[in-house]
Amino acid sequence: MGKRDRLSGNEAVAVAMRQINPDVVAAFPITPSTEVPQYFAAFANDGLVDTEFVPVESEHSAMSACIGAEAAGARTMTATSANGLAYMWEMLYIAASSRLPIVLAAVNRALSGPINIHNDHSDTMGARDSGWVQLYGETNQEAYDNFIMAVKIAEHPDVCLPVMDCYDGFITSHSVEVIELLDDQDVKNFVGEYKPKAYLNNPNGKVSMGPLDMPAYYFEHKRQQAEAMKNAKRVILEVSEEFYKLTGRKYGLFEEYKMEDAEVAIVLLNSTAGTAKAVVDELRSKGVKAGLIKIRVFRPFPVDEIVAALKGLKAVAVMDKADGFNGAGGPLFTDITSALYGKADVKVINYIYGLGGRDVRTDDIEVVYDELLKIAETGSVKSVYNYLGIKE
Amino acid sequence: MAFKLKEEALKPERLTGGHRMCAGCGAPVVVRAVLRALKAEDQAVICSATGCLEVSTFMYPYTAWNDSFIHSAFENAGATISGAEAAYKAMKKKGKLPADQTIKFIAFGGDGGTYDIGLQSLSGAMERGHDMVYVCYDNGAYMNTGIQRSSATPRFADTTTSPAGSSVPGKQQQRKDLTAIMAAHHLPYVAQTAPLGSKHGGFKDLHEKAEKAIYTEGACFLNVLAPCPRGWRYDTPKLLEMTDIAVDTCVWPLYEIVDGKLTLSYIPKEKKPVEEYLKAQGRFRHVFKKGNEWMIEEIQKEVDRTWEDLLNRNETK
Amino acid sequence: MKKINWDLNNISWKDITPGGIVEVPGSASDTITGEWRSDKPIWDKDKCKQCLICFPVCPDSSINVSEGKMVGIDYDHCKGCGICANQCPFGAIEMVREG
Amino acid sequence: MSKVVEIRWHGRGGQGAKTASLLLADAAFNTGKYIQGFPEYGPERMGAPITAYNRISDEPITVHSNIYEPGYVVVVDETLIDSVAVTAGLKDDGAIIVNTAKSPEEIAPKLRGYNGKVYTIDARKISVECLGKYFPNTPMLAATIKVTGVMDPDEFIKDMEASFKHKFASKPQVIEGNMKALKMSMEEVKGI
Repeated sequence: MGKRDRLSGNEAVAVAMRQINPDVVAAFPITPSTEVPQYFAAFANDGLVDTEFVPVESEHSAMSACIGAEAAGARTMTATSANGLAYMWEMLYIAASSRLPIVLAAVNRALSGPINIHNDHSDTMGARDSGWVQLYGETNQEAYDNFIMAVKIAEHPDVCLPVMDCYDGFITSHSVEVIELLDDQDVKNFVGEYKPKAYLNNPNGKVSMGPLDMPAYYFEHKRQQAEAMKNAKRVILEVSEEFYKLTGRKYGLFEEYKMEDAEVAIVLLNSTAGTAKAVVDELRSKGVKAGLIKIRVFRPFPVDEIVAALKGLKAVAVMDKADGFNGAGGPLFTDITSALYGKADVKVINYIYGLGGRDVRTDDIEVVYDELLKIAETGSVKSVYNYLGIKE
Repeated sequence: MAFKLKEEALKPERLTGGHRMCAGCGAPVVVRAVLRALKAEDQAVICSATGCLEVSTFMYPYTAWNDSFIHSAFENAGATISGAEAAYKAMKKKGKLPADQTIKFIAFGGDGGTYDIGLQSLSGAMERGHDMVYVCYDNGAYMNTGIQRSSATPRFADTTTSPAGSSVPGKQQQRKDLTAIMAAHHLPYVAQTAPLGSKHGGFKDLHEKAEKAIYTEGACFLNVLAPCPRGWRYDTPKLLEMTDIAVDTCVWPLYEIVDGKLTLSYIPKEKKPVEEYLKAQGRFRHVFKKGNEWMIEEIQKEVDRTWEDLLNRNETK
Repeated sequence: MKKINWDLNNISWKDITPGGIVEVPGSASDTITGEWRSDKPIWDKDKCKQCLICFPVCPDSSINVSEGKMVGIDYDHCKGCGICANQCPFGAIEMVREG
Repeated sequence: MSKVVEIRWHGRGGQGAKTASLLLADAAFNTGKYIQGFPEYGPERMGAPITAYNRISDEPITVHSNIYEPGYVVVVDETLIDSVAVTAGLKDDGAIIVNTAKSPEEIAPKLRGYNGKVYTIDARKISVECLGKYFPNTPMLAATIKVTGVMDPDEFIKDMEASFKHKFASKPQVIEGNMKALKMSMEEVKGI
C-alpha cells in the first residue's frame, strides 16, 4: 500500500531517487532543479542510500560523469534545468548515441537569454532531437511516477536510451501538493536490479566504448538508435501497464480529458493541463463539448495515436510553452500538424503562451476555447500562429 | 619499485599495434609506459579525451586497447573517468564486483584536452579526489586538428594559428605551467616526466612516476612530454633525442610533488643552452634567422627563471 | 583472442553492435599498418645483446618479446619510424628501404 | 471551484511567510484535505517583499495559476501595508489578517478602501511571551486557521501537538511554548 503525503515536485522526485537507490548521482545545482540533488545529498549523507553522490563542478561534467558511470555499469541519474541542460547539450547526444539508460529530472525553465528563472519549455524542447525519451507530467504525482517508470523504460533491452522526466519549474517543482507515494519495497521490486550486458567495470569482459565512427558504420548506428526510439513507444505502454497494476494509476502516451464527444480541444504539456481541465469542466457544465489532450510522451512522438484522437474534431488549439522561431509556430504545433498531414482534415491553430513564467490563468484558457468555438461555428481560421497573454 | 625492463617486458601488452597514430608518435610510447606500471593482475579502465590518441586507437570496430576503454568528448576526460570511478565505488559497496577485484582508473588527454578545453573538468575531478590518474601527453599544440597553438605551446613556436609571420614571429605567450596548477589542487602526487634515452635511464623516470601515481590513493596527475614529429618538425627516429635535450636544457624539468613537497628528479651537471633544444626542431627555425637572436635570449631567460625557481623549491638538495 | 569477423562492407544495421561498443579487446591488432612503412627495421640477432631498449620505445608495440627476450619485429604493425634503430646501443637494428 | 479556499501570504524574505504557507498546507493535509502551497519566486533576497499562496479543498485541485482573487490575505509584516497592494483582488466576503500591535479599527483605514473583514494579531508579543523569541509563524498560522475556518481548531491543535512532539522530541520546553502560542493566538486574534 502506498502512503499519502504532501511534497513539492522536487521533493517527490528526490524521494523516488532514494527509493530507487541508484549507484551514482552526479549533479550540479541550477534553479529550479537544485533541490533534487540537495535533498538527495542529505539522503546520501544520512546513510539512507548507498549511492555515490558526485557533486561535479558543472552540468557538462554532470552529464559526462553520468556517462562514465553508466558505461561503467552503474545505474545513474541527475537533474537539471534550462542553461544547465543547454550546457549538457553535447553530452546529451553522446549519452543517447552510446545507448546509456541515464535518467534525468528536467525541471522546465526558460532558457536564457535574457536570463529568467521561471517556467517554460524552451529548455527541453531544444533537446527534443537529442535522442532522449521525453516524458512530461502535470503534477508532483506524475513527476514522481514518471521518474520511477523512466528507469524501467530506459533500461529495457529493446530501448537502452536515456530518459528525461520533465516537469514545470516552480509550478510543480516548488509547489507542495498531495501525493501518493509507493512503498520503498514496491519501488525496489518495480525497478529491479540494473544488469547491463557489457560495461567497463566488468571483470569478465573488457569493452571499448565511444569510438570514432567512420561513414561505413555511423549511419547504421543512427538507424539502430531510431529503432530503439520506435521500440520505446511499446515499452512505455508496457511499463505503464505494469505500473497501473501496482498503483492503480493509469498512464498512456497522452491523457484524453473529456474527449469522447468533444468538438473542440486543446493539446498541451505539463501543469497548464490542470488549469485547462478546470476550464473544460466549466464549459462542459454549460453544455459546450470541449476536451483536452495532455501529451505525456513527447519523444517518441505518438503520431498515429494523436491522429486518431484528433480526427473528426472541428477545431484544435496546440499550446506551446516555447516558441519555435521558425516563423510558423511552436515545436508541439509543428509535430501535431505534420502528424495530421494527409491523415485528417482538422483545423489547427497554435498559441505560444507562458514564456518565462508568464502566469496562465483560467481566463487565458477560456480565450483559447472561445476562439476554437468561433472556428467550429464559422469554419474559418483567422490566424494560425498566435500569442496568448502577451501585452499587445 | 625498482625498474627492471626485463621484468616489465614479461607483463601483458595493454596497447596493441594496429592503431593509426603517426609513425614515430610520442603519445603511444607514453601510454605504453604508463600502462606497463600497472600490476599484471590489476584491471584498468582507461579514458581518453578526443584527440590524436583517441581517434587513432579506437576507430570502430578496431580498438587498440586491451583494457576497458571509454571516450566521450574532448573536454571531459576528467569528469568521464570520475563517473566510472564513482561507479566502481558504488558497485563495490553493493557487492556487484568481487571484493578482491582491483580496478585502476586512468585518463589520457593531449595538451588541448588538458591545458585548455578540458581544464575545468580536470580541475573538478582532481578537487573531488577520485582515485584516478590523469595523464597529459603534452606535445605542445593541437596536433589532431593540424598543429594549432595551445596554452602549452612554447613561446615563439611556429604553429598554424601562431605562424612565424614577418610581423609576428610565432606564438607570443609563455606556456602555461599546468603541473603547478595541478599541484595547487593539493593532490597526493603530481609529477612531470618524459620517456628518455638510455643515458637518462630510459623509461625509469616515467615508469616509476606512473607506478607511484597509479598506486597512490586519490587523484594524481602526470604531465608527460610527448614529442610530435609532425608538429615539432624533426625526423621520426629522433623521438628520445628530443626528450633528452629537453631535460638537458631544462626546458622540461623532471620533478615530482608529493604532498606538496617538490623534488627534482634530474639536475643536469651542466645545463645545456636552449639553442640545442630549439635547433633540433623545425618549429623554431625562424628564431635562428639573423636579427632574431633576442628571441633565443628571451627563451633562455624564461627557462633560467623557471629552473632557478624549481632549484629553490627543491627539497632534496 | 576473439576477432572481428564481420563482412565489413555488408553488415546490416540490425547486426552492428549498439552504441559502437566493441567487445573484442585489442581488435586493432587485426588491422595492418605495416603498409605505411617506407623504411624497414632489420634485426641482427647476432649483434643483439638482449638489452630490450628497443621494446618500450616502439610506438606500435611491434618489438616481439617472448619470455623476456627480443625475438623479432612485428612487420604487420611496424610503421618504420626508426626509433628502435636509433636507440639500439649495439647497432643490432638497421633501417633499410622497403621493396 | 468555489469549494476551494484560496489564501495569499505577504511577508518579507527570511521572515517565514513561505514556511507559514507550507505549515498551513501541512496542517490541512493532516486533516485529509487536498492542498497546494507555493511561493511566488523571484530573485528576492532577505528583506524583500515576497508572496506565497495556499489552495485548500475537499476535492482534488487542478488549477496551477497564481491566486488573483484570494478569499483571505495574511500579512506577516505590517510595514508591507504601505508598500504592497496587499488587498488587491481580495474578496469583500473574505478577510485580511495583519500581524500588528494595533487594533483592527486602526488598520482598516490603511487598507485602500477594502470593505471586508479585518483581523489583527500581535504575533510579536505572543511569540516573545511564549517562545522567548520572535517567530511570527506559529501565531500567524493559528490566527489563519481560526479566521478561515479551513479546519476544526481543536483538530488543528491536536495535530500540531503531535507534530511538535515529533519535531522537538528532545526539547519539551519548545513544544510547550509553541502550544501556548497557538492557543493564545486563537484567543487573541481580533476582528471587525
